[in-house]
Amino acid sequence: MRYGLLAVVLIGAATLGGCSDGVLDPKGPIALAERQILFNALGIMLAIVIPVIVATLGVGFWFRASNKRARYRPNFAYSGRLEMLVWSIPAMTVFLVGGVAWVGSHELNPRKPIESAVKPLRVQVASLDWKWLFIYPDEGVASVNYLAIPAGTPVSFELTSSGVMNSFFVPQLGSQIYTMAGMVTRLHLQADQPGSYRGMSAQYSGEGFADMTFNVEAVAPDKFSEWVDATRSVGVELNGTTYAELAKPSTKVAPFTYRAVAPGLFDSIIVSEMQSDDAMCRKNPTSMRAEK
Amino acid sequence: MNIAVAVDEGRHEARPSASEAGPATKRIVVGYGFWVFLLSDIVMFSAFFAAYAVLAHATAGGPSGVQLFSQPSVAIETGCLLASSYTCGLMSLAIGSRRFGVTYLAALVTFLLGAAFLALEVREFMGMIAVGAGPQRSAFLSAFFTLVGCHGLHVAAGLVWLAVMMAQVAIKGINATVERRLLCFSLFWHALDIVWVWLFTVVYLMGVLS
Amino acid sequence: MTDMQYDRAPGDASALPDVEQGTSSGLLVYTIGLALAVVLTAMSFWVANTSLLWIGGVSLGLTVLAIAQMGIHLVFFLHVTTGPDNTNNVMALAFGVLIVVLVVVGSLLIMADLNDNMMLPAELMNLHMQR
Amino acid sequence: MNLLGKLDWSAIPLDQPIIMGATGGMVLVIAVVLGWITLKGYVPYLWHEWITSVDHKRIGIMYIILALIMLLRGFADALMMRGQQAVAAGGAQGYLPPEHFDQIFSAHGTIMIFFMAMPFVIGMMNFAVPLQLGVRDMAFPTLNSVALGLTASGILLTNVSLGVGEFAKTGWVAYPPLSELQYSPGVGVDYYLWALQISGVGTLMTGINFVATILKTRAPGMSLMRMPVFCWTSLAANLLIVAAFPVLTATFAMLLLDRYLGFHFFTTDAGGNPMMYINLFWVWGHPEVYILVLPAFGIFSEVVSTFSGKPLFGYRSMVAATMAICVLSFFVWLHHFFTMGASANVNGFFGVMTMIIAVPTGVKVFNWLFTMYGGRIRFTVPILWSIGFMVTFVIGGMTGVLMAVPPADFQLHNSLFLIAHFHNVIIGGTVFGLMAGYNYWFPKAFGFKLDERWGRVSFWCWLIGFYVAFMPLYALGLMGMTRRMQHYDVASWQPWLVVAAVGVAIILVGIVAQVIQLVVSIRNREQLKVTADPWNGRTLEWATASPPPAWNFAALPQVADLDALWNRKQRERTQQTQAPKDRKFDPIEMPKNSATGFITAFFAVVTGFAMIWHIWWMAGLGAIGIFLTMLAFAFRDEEEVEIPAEQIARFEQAHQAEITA
Ligand code: HEA
Ligand code: HEA
Ligand code: CUA
Ligand SMILES: [Cu+2]
Repeated sequence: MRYGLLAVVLIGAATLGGCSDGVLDPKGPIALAERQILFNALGIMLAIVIPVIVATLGVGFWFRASNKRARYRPNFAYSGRLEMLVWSIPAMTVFLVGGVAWVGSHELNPRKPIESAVKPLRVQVASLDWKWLFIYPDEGVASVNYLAIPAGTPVSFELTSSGVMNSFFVPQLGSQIYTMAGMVTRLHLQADQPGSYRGMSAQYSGEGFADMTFNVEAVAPDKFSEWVDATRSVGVELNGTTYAELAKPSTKVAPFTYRAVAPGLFDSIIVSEMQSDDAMCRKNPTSMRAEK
Repeated sequence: MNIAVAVDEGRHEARPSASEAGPATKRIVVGYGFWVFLLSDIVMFSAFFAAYAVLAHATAGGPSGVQLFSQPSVAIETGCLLASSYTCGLMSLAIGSRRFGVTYLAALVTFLLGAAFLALEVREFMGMIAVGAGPQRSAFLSAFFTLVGCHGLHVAAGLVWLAVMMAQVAIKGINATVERRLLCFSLFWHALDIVWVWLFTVVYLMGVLS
Repeated sequence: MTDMQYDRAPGDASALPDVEQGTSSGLLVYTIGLALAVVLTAMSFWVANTSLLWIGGVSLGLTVLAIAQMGIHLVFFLHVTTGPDNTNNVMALAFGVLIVVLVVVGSLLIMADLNDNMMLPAELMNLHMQR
Repeated sequence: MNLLGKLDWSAIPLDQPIIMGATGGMVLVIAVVLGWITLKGYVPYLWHEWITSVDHKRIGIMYIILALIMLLRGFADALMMRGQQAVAAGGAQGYLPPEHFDQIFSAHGTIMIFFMAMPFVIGMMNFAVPLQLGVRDMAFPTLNSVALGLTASGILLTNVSLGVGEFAKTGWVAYPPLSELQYSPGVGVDYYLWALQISGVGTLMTGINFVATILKTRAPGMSLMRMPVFCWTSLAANLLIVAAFPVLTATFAMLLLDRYLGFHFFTTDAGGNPMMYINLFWVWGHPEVYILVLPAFGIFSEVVSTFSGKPLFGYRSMVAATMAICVLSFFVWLHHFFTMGASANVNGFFGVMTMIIAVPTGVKVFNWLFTMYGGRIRFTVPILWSIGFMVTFVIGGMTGVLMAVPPADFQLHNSLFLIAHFHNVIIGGTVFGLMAGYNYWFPKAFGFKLDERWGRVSFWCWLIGFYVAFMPLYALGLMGMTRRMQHYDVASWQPWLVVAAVGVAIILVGIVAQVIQLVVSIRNREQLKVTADPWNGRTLEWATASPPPAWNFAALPQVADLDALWNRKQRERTQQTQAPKDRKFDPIEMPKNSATGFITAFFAVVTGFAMIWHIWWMAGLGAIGIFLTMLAFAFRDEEEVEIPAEQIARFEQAHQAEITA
């Protein structure tokens, strides 16, 4: 009992104690919905798990051999009614949580664009050894280990990797998604308020993994334009040569930006890892018989 | 061929059902254990099949099945295996009635057919490697060589096993142990045939469809 | 140990119905099996090569033929039946088949779905087709 | 051509004091133990009575000894990780550089799952299942010994990697492309792969052996529905082994081909597809966790019913739930990669399937509860572990179900919340179950009970330590801390990690108490001595002497119902029947000892080591050695020895005298 409670208390403490920077302190619609789902599912299950814990300890205590008041029923080994109950209680719970899971995975599908009147910002993400590259295709700039986004604007991510797998994750904004070489995954997030949010890789990727963190800087939309303008005026261009330089393994890279991005660079990162005619290309393999 | 009825007739009233009769005889336990092993082996093949099916189109610009597979050769290979399955069955019958001459003959034919199958397969592999379509060329070819090669390795192991068993028959005659092992061998050999059915269907026949 | 007539090992040729009366019927079983298997194999090869059939159904047809052929092998070569003496063998087989189907079909569906979702944009596809 | 392949002096990390210290210590301990054994002249005894033994009880005990040693190794790794994360906050790097830390968590996960939990579970089953079935041995005794040998080979290879070369730095799941040659050129991944391939073959043999044993060899009268529940859960676990391990073998074979021969299964180029590995790995991986926990469920069922003095509540439900879990566990594997980008339908389907497993599991929990209800519970150490389990496991199960909700998993995947979940179910489920079984069957195995007082101390330290060590991880996961972090920049995480480290220290006290318990019990074995049935048991293992003779039962027991022994005792009590004074005994055929297992294991180690270091000639010799061993085994003539009737009669008389005394 006290341990079951301890668990609840600890989780509760983490919630209320304002442990910032986490899943429990959402700053965008996706993260908010996910926290809601988390709590709802937890609540539904606690309704049955806590009684189970209490009953275990209670029954164990009451029916101890030394308790002369407890009735010993050595042949109580079957009861059709209880049997029904035993199967249906968890079944009902699962029915409820399962419904949440099914609906939730559709509502919060990472590929699903966020509905908004504001035109989304496109960002292309590449995980390199061991840093993050963010390309703004429409703005023509890029940054490393630093992601500036306008608050209140949906951000549409396309993600890939230069080699090993990573997982792009900003807990306060919501879902994570894997980045894989030669493939593109998609994700839609949004920050509601300006602020600075911790991002990282959530999939272990080798030696420099622990330092693969970045800051998401959500700023007011006009501030964002200013940032883009400022970025355009400093630094080097991201092209084949500078990318090759960047792609070399390195850790703890301090954030910096690129003045411009060579067209098609993101695409060439993707393809650089594959050699043509790959499984990925064949969306709908139509079987056509060879002419004889 | 209603086996159940045939057996039921010989049953005594007092006999408990099979599941209450106590430990089964050694022949049945061994046969069953080997059966379970075969099923697990087939599960292993299923993983290779899954990998092949997923990677079948990942030719990375290299040659595809249509360009590489030769149906006549596959048909001969299939014939060899099927015939060897049959002679293997004849061998089991010969063992059952203790006819040594037929046993050796059937085993020899089974062995030769199996060896012919292997030879054809090796030739096919060599041919493909020679034209630069080795397993390192593409994911498709990796999966192809692994799947088909794994079956080939099983056949090779079966041949070694058969040779050892014939040596045992020659040295020890057919006792209960040897008979049990030969039973397992024939199970193994027939199961390989089943795997091959799926191989030629999925790899060679479906592979040349597109 | 108890002698169990009605508990059988799979592939147990001596458990064939009238094996005591001689091997002629055992031989018959194997021969029928061989004949059926040959016919089915021939059909498979024909189906794959003919142009008489609608292309969309060919893969399915081949699959059905393979399943049938597997059944033939199981019954005539491995002597698996549904008799009560065979329950454990058949149960194990059913479990095995379930797992195999799950592994193959599940993997294929999952991987196809993932691949679809990670399709590259069309222009890019062309780009890397050319390399 | 280098005769020794890639092996040279630089393979030994002489510059790393921690590793060299650990290795040196280990080598020293082994040398001392071996030296002591040799000096005392125990070698022939060990060889004849243990190493070549094919007795399922001895093999089971050897499995458990292996598992206990690996528990200590795994725990040492856990201590180091907890220590590192307690200090490596902010800019601090701690005392473990990444390349060392990465090996530690990979080794910890691999060792704990494959070389601690698996052998422990298999050991328990080996010891108890044939006894509970009322038979004399496993279906294939020599195969059993070979399986033990191969498991030991895998363990040996993994531990050699400590001193010669390195272990994988890829996590225990070894996802490509990270585990491909391009990104992991060292021998670490090869150690991982060969150790697991070799021990995996052994595990598969075990699985086949148990399925055949349980389905084909049971005491007369024991129909399936009269089997003890532990036999049922063992059957389910072994069906899972037989169906799942081949997939792992195939998957690792593909990765090996990639690494050794340049194939392209999982590479990022030439059309390879790393997602395929992840998919196949978890096809095995999810059933695996039920392989670990189902036998523990069986142990709890035996323990709860024995110490409540009641039959298990809802036996049929229990059997149905066990088999349901067995089949369902193959429908859920995708929940380990919800975040890879599958469509909503796929994620949703696998999420719901995952939750459905909670239903049969819940049924089990309720049935244990109703078994205790109306009982007369004797609070011995095994039932303490069982109640601790029931309370702890439901929390872990609940957090599992939470992660089965895909949108929740998008946030929790790979976080410390996940780490907390699976330690919650593995420690609270499997390890607690194994501890319950260890205390429960120890008197059967050795003829004396374990000390109760130290057992209690150990239990409470474990329980409290567990909560202190792992509850903070739930919180940390929610705060956004991912797993496998060698150091971290968020200072506010540190206090929680320090608490977790304290928890591990409390567990350490529990482990020390456990060791003391063993030592004290051995010292007081005369006072703790027991006869056949110390717990007033219900199943057949308590019908024979403790420790049982090699042949288990002088005559196979006749079973007429569930809880065979209990009912027999009831009948004997009412009918006042006494065993006839001079029973007749028949001679018994027992399988002969065999060195096959040991020799096979030797050659397997040689082959594995040679393959890891690319010493091709040696690998060839090892393979030939294995083949010749099998050949020799196939040609041996005598497989069985006969135990004369007089010897059995003598044993039974002594045993009867002990009971009546
Ligand atoms: C069976 C599985 C198992 C078990 C029992 C444990 C037990 C423990 N684990 Fe384990 N752990 C894993 C499986 C397991 N772990 C896996 C799979 C991973 C993932 C690896 C990866 O990332 O790839 C992992 C990762 C992992 C991490 C890495 C977290 C991260 O990635 O950041 C940490 C961190 O502290 C940790 C801690 C612990 C601790 C403190 C224990 C303690 O509870 C240890 C408890 C101690 C014992 C179990 C020893 C007991 C000894 C005895 C009882 C001897 C008794 C003697 C006699 C009876 C004579 N584990
Ligand atoms: C013994 C081992 C064991 C067991 C038994 C379980 C049991 C369960 N596990 Fe766990 N799991 C692991 C070991 C285990 N797991 C490991 C090792 C990993 C991580 C591997 C890695 O990545 O390194 C993992 C990871 C893991 C994930 C992946 C998370 C991720 O990577 O993002 C998920 C997600 O669905 C999950 C779910 C579950 C569920 C739903 C159960 C269920 O079976 C639990 C069922 C039990 C209960 C629910 C409690 C009792 C029931 C009741 C009292 C009835 C009423 C309750 C309800 C209806 C809710 N597990
Ligand atoms: Cu991941 Cu395609
Ligand atoms: Cu799982």
